[in-house]
Amino acid sequence: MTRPFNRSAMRRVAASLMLSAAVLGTGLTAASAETLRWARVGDALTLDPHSANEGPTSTLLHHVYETLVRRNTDGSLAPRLATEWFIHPDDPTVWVFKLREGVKFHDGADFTAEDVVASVTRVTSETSDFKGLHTAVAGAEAVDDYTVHIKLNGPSPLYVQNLTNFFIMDKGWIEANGVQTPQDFKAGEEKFTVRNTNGTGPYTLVSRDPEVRTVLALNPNHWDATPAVTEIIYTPIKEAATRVAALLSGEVDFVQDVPVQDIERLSNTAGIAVSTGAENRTIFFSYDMSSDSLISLPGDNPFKKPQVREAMALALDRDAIRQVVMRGQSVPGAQNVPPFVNGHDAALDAYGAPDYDRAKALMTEAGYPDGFSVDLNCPNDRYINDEAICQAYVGMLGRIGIKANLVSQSRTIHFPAIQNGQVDFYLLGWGVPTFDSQYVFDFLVHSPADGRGGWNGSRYSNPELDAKIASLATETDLAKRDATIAEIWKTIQEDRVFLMVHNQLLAYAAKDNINIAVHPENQPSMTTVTFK
Amino acid sequence: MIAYILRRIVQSVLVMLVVALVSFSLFRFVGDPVATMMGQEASQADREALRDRLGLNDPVIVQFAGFIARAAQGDFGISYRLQQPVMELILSRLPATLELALISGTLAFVLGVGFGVYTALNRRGLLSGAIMTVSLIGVSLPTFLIGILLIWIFAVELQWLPSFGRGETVDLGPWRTGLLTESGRASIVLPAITLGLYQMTLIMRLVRAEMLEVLRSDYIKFARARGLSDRAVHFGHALKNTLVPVITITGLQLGSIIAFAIITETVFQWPGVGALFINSVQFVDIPVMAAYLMLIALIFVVINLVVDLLYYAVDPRLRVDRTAAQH
Amino acid sequence: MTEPLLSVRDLRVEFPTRRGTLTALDGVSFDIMPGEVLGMVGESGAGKSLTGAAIIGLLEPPGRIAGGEIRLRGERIDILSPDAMRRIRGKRIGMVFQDPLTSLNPLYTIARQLTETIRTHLPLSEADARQRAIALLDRVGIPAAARRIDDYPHHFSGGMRQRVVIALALCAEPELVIADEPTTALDVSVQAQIIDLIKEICAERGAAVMLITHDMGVIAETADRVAVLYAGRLAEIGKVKDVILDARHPYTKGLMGSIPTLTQESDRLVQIPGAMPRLSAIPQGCAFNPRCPEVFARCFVERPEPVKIESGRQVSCWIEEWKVGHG
Amino acid sequence: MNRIARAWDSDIAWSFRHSPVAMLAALVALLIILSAVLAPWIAPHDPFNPASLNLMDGFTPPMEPNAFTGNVFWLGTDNQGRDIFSAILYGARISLFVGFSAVVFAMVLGISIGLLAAWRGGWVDSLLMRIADVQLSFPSILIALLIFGIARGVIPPAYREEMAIWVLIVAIGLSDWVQFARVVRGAALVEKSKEYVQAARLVGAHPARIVLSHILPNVMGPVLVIATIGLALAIIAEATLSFLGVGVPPTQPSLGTLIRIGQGFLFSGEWWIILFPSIALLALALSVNLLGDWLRDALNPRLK
Repeated sequence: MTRPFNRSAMRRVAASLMLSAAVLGTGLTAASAETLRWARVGDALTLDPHSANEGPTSTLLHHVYETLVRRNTDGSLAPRLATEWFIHPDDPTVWVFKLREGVKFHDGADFTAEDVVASVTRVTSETSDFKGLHTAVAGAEAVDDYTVHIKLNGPSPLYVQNLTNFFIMDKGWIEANGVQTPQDFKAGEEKFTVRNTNGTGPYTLVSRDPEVRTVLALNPNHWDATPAVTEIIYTPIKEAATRVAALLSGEVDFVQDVPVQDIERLSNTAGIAVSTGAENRTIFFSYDMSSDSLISLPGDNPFKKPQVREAMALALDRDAIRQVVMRGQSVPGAQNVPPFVNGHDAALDAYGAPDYDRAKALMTEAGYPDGFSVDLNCPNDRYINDEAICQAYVGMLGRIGIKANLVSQSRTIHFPAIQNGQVDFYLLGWGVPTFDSQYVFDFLVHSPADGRGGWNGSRYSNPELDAKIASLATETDLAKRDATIAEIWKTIQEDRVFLMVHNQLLAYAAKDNINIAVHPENQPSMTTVTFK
Repeated sequence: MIAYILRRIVQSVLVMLVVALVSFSLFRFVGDPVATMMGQEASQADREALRDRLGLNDPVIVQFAGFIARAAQGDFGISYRLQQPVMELILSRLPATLELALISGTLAFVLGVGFGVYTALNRRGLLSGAIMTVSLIGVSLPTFLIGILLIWIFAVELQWLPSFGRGETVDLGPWRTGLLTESGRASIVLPAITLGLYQMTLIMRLVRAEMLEVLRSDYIKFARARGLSDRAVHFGHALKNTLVPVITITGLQLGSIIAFAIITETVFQWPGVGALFINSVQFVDIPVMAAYLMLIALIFVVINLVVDLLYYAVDPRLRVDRTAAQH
Repeated sequence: MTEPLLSVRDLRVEFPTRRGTLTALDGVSFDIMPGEVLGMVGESGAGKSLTGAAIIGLLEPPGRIAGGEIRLRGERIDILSPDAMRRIRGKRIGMVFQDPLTSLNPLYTIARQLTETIRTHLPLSEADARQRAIALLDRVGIPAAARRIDDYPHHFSGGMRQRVVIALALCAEPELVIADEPTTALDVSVQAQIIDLIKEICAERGAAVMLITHDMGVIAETADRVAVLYAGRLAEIGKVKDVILDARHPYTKGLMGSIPTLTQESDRLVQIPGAMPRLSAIPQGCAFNPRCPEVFARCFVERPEPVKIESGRQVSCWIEEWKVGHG
Repeated sequence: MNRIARAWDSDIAWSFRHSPVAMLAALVALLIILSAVLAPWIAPHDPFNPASLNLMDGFTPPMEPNAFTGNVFWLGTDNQGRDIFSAILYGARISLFVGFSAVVFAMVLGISIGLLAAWRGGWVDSLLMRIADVQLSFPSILIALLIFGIARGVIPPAYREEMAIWVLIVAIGLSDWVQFARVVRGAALVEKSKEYVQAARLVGAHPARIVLSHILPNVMGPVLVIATIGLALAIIAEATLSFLGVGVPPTQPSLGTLIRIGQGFLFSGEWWIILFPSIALLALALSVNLLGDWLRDALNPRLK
């Protein structure tokens, strides 16, 4: 363990500042080997496990709550609270889960099939942000203490893929605290579950100060192997420079969101190691392509014109963004799905060079020779250089006459605005925890109805496509299903529902005595961390 | 004396009422709470029901009375952003801000008075000139830039002091303090300097100006004419007379330190009410904004009252008309 | 003839300003005999107060003594070190300022200010100093001195405060008291009392008085001799009786016209048309030439030096020069 | 008027000629103000026109050719390929525009309120001065933030960007009027009781006329001092608000925004992005502050 501060240097500065040594002390306590001080840009939005389907929130929750299955870094599924799962031999619409025995919740309650049933009920209720993953669910049934049947509306061979962020809560605890429904995050609801947890996970919640720090301690009764990290201090640090400074000065051990510009400096710093890898996440623009009138352009909607959408695509210089904004830390593409997800098609993902002349011609053709003016909503604390990407694109759009007014906001405002249909044109990132394109379709492409399309900010609505998307859930013939997926992607690309920018590459930086691998879903688990 | 205090208290209550009105207006008229709490797809009936439930259909005066009654009990509702009772949030962040404000305030006062007296007594000295120039640079450098500079030098390059947060904290009942741990004490150094520097230059300039004014006064001239030593004149007579207005103004500055902490807290990721407020402004988290406003007003009113009493105690002339004594 | 207590010779006081050096006092010479009351009269800006300040070494910078000498019992005091000069102030030369309301430090009790001064100059214990202070206050006519000594200045009326100031000036038994317009700021009804007090108490202690005033009436009633200043130069000096009855300088003659208006507050001499020139615009030759009713050619060319016309009587006027030369 | 003219003729000019610091400060301030005003003509690029930017120019170090485009920029470029030198000129333009407008706004407001208070007296006076007292104890940055927050709630998102700069001006201006009001009220109270004003009133001269012709000239000195120091404060307030991310939009960076952007590149070697705008901001604020300081001393002979 390196000591973060030099003691004699501390005294010198103390003396020079004319402060008494008593006030200052003689140095900082170095973290003990078991504590991992983890910094990232933002905090979990809530601790309610079914309230916000959002990466950082799930990442933190995975340490406290557990899922039935977990995903290995290669995309395959591994047992967690479920030891076995299979489609019922007699009924293709029923999934059978055999549960792990002897697991206890943090409050001491036993983990049983009833808990899974209660959790299914909760995650499918109206205020759940994950209900889009469970649209096929008709009901759950506890067959015995350690067997659960989840009944679906039709056969759904891939349903289990949707369960990697499905956290199991304790039935008794739910009832005792009256939290049968998830916190309504969009409406800013306050609930007991927002700051109190009772999971089965490897860590228990010690304290939570939203946006300040969250402390987790090892759960001594956990069923799995004891991890090396026994305490986690999770600190959101919004300012990139402060985050890097904290690592450089030794105040944190692990920075999950390393600004791309600092990768080089950190790599060259003794005692700090940087690891990079591809993330299961695409960054894309989208726009309201169905309303007749835009919020920022009342009475008109240029995005309805295919030529405008094509012109906007032609104006996007992905390579420049990769080179300058991302400093090479991205994989540009044209299909809004990461390469390792089922349904990715290299042909669809190929992108061309920008063509501003052609784009301008298309704008004229569409009836906008002088362009138009519209708001571009952008988060500034979620994705790598999100605001800078938007800003760069504003410049590119300017060259074809589109004046985009950048409205750059925190994700806490940006996301509800998209979900509430209050944006015309926006940047969003999307990861695919199921490793299957259906996840993208369900949330981003399907019309906002039937529990699907919750993040469909483009308000794209294609009944024919909706039907195809709905069929995916129950299609058992995988070859046929893949063909449908390819058809859907073809239509999406033709209609230009998304303006894909790139796949994010991740960079983690940590003290070099800490082994931590980049997680493709950017959901690193501290249980896997080892010390050198 | 009693009448005087009573009068001041009544005035304080009036000030609080005015601030409460502003707070309430924020609540009531800025950002429709119904629109904030419900999505686009909510039906008209749902909206009406919510309006009714929130009491938004009552006469405004009734709503205001309700607001005051709730505010008096510390109930400012739930933060739109953090889904937590506002009062709870503010109380949990307040110790961090108060510790920072008190330490930087003390730093600013001690150094400010020291430098101010020195530069007033040695008006034409080289060092005085240097101090005055540096202080002007201090006033011209925005706080955030000073903070960045300090982080860069002391946290990153020299690695002497932490760059963010409060370090380890210890809970003393509801009060979470960082002053009892080494890392907590080390963490407060840079933010306290950043926050105190500007206030220090202000106090220094104020002390210098007041002191020069006092040194020109008749009673100082008369004290010299009586043959008192420079020491007795400067520190026995001039300093005390200088400090009377300085203390009152500095007392009021404490309120502004708490508010100026907004910037410092942002730069240093200091988990206080200032950082909470700035995030709330960006989010238009009205309940937190309103409560913060009331809190600052309350602190102001209390400090004002204390300063008044202090003034009453220090200045035998019992100048009741404080406004005339202020500058 | 006895040695003068204070002897001023060719005193020259200058103020360097950005537009060149202003000469505020030029060639002023006079003596004060032990126990004598010398009145110093002139309009505002004539240099009366400056003379007093120069004597006790409290010229405000950048003003400085540029020439001449000041002797106290034969010893040069204008070239003493600041510390040596400080020991003379209050101890050997006491001073009473114009405004008793501002001459006392409002934050300290009368007792504290008196004992502080006494103990600076006399080797007394705190208790003895206090006894002496009470006796002094009693002497200057403060009723119930033993009780009131612990009051603050603002507890006293203007006249009472001036009595306190006088007590302060006298508390170390000085040989000379410089009273700079001691009654100007006071109510007309108490002016005479204060003047009487000064005269009486100084006589009693054998202290000489330099009484600075613009009021010829006060001079007439109080002083033994009078010095008339005009534009920083001595116009005429002599026994009060002589000067009043037989003013020689045209300016003094005009001044005498103002005696009957004893009760009238007037800083201007209505009898003489025009105003005293500003220091930066003193005309060539005799400074009084623009206003002088008896002016003639030489007055515009050469400056008249003081002419001794009889024992202790000097006039700076070409007419007198001419008379002496032709007498 | 001739009072000002006379003052200018004599003391001020003299003191100015003999204060190298004041002259240097004036020179620097003038230089920055001039180049800001003339930015559209002298800046090599237009950093506010996103369409004119080439992203590939991004992160070019000062005086070195860009690796891809070969373009050379005096002070380098930022992450969007904006020429730092041009951005500073335009940024200073915004800072100064906001600063001047806010001060003028505060001045007009403060003078009006001060005169009103003095003229009406009675409860109007007490009320206005009480408000001033209360407001004075709320730091300007807080009031500005509050106004900004309110504006954010009231102005529809679509107009926020256009309104941002005006919101900023109003926010800073509203937080700064008290000083003006106090000085003007004090001076007006003194003048009000003077004979000529009473006489003018008796003759039936319009109060506004009396005020404008008699009282205002008398307070020009202190008002000028407050305005100068207020300008420095406003510039810093604008930079601070922009740094906090509540100021002008990122596509139209002011000096504060540039510093905020540059802060992200403090550790990655692109020092020029934060350094040059910081120097510009410091030079501007310092020179204005020095001028204000000098002006205060020059107009207040007692302090000499």
